[in-house]
Amino acid sequence: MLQEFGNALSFIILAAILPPVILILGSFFRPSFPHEGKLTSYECGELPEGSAYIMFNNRFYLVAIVFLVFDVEVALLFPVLLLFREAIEIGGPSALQVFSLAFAFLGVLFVGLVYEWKTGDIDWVKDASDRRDVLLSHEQQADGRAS
Amino acid sequence: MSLAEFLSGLNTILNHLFGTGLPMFVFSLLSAVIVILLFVMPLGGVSTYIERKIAADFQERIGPNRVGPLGILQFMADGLKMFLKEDTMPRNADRMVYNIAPSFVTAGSFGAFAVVPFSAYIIGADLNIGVFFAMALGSLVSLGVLLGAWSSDNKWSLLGGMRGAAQMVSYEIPLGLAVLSVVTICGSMSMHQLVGMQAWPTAGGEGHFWNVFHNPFMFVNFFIFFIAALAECNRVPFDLPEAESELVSGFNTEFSGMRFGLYALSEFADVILFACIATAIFLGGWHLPFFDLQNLNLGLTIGEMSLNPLIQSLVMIGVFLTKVALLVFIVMWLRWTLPRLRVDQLMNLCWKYLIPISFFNLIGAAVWTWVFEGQSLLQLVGKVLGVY
Amino acid sequence: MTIADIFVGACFILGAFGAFFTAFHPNILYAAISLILSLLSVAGLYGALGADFLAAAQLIIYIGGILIVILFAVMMSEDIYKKRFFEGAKKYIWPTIFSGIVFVTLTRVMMQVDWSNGSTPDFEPTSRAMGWALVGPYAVTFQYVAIILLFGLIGAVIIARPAIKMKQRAAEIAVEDNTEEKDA
Amino acid sequence: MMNLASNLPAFLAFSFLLFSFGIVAALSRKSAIGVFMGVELMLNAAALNFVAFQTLRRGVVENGHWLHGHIFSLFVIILAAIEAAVALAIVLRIFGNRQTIDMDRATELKG
Repeated sequence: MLQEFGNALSFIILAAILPPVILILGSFFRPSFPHEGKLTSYECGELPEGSAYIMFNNRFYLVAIVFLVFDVEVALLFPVLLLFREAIEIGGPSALQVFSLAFAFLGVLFVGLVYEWKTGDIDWVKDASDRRDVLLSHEQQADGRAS
Repeated sequence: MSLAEFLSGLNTILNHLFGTGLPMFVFSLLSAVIVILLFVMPLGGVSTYIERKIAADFQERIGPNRVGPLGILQFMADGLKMFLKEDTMPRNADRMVYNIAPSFVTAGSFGAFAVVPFSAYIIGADLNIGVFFAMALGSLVSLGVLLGAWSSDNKWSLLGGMRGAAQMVSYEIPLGLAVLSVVTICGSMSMHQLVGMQAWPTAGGEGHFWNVFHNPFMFVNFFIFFIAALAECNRVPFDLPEAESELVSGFNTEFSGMRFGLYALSEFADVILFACIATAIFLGGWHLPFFDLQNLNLGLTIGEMSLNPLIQSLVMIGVFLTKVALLVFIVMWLRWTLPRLRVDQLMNLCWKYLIPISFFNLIGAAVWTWVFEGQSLLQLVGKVLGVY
Repeated sequence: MTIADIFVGACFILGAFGAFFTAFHPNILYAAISLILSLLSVAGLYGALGADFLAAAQLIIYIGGILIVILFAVMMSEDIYKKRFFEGAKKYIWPTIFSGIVFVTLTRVMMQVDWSNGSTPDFEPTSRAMGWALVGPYAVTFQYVAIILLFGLIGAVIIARPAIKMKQRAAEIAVEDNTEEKDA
Repeated sequence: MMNLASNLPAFLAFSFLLFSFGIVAALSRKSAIGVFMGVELMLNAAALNFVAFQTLRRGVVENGHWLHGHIFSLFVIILAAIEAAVALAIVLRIFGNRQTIDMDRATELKG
């Protein structure tokens, strides 16, 4: 086991140090003539407008949050469903135990997915017009607070 | 047996010559060097050539034909060119992040080759969490893409990186559920054991043939895995992160020279990696129908030592790589066949189709395993026909 | 001094380094990247302790999940490059003293215990044992986690939703205003 | 300190260090995300402690074969993920409402 960890680790380390090593090796051979034009960020030949560090689209954020929960679910189901074959071979109630626990877990999360689906939170909203009712109510609330 | 242990057999020769052997970690590193530097990187390079050649064939062009016979050395010329190109970094780029981002990508795509079982005797590291380990390392890629895109202070890059990260993390879930169903029916996560179970079924034997034909649910799951893997490697029709008609070059717009080369290479390595994993967990790895290669015996020996493992290994690697090449060809074929999806279609496909279907398939596969006690369709048919 | 010891030592040093910059780096993005270093070294330590499944879970959940979300959030926060999140050393004085006291106290308590009859990592496969524990003594907790996940999912989405929709509406209003100005 | 790999005090000291830096980050960062990162550090320190005790004090624990420490660490990681989802949704909400994630300015309960 320890040996296998070492093997896997050596793969990861080699793969991670590969880019720096190649780039440092290359720096002995490649030319370097920086000038203003090369160092500006590329915007199809136009002069760049402002910085790119501020742009953000919130919809990606919501996807990432939903992903996080399902990621945990997948990771947690691995050790449980790993046992399923073994539990069947043992026989008796253990297969039922593993099956019911694993799929109750999955089922609860599926409820969450269905909820997201029904409320339209995993829809990639093309424009806000199809959720106008929600927006209007929020706007009224905001107006009410302001006044 | 891992490749490092295989190589440590050299110690007997070294002992004979110099009276001393090398410590084990040298062989670990050596196995990593062999797999990554001598196998994956050249293969990634060759696949860039093949991609161009296939593209040319589809468009009735000739494609690269200058360097070497049929242009096959084109990838080496490209690599050399990138190696010698000037390395420019945008003035406003975040230097540190810009420099470390490629390491995450390569660690994710090259590092995961540690658990790919090329034959019954050659595997980088026979971890008992093999396939989970590959998935875990795969998540480093999305981090590298996001960081690299963000650090280069370019709006195209940022958009591409955001899309890339969102797409990769979303499709990790159907991918994980498809892998989970394999784990459910096989009861193991070690790549070596997963492949070992997919032998042609014999009477009283362990094998249940390729997982993709294990039951109808697994058949569907293979396609879910394949689609999710396409999205994970940003291949057409899921190449939104680098959609060249919209985003110039996507998340690697500002990467030039060898940095771009590394991104491109690790992307091809990713394609090969997912083809390898799909082959290993769904398409039976090195197993052929009707015959178990582990019984192959040509009776060749050198003195006392049997050459069987070596010959078997060579045949197994051949079979494995043939399947991988077929999958990679299909990926390249799709590139010239399918149009690109829109972002909303992409997310809908993931959350509204692939995830519910793979939930259903996971339950189906588990029920099948329970009802038929882990026997595959083929074994059941064989039993009915009285073959076994 | 074996390879494992060198690896563990490297993880300690890198992890401490990462944690230091997570706490003290003026730029929030660099703090997040130092956090990656810290989390990776903790994953490495899990591996060194023989917890292979946990190491992979740390990678897949922390690095591939939480950090992606954190980075999205960092990228959303305005003016990263104006370094306005660093309010000088003043704000750091009391927390640093407090955490120093915590550290010294914990270490002193640790020193008073006799740790001599410990065991060494045995590097047995852990995922099966963890699975049996999850369906055995921890079955209720396992289901409870599912429910917490469900609530977390629904709660997070409900909290995040109106903000997104309102921002979209704000963008729309801005666009409308622009067109009106142009028309005028 | 020759055998670090099975040296429980070394692991404990490391996790105390992580915990202390976590406290500093959580208490002194102005940005909500910085606070959150501090909390993550503290949770990691705790999870590492669980595994270190499980592995290096196995003989002392009752029913050690259930890997209680590993399970607790797994739950810590999972709860950290859920916490991340909710906390960052709150950060998003604060940002959406007042265009800043500065903790010192988000003092009103009324949004």
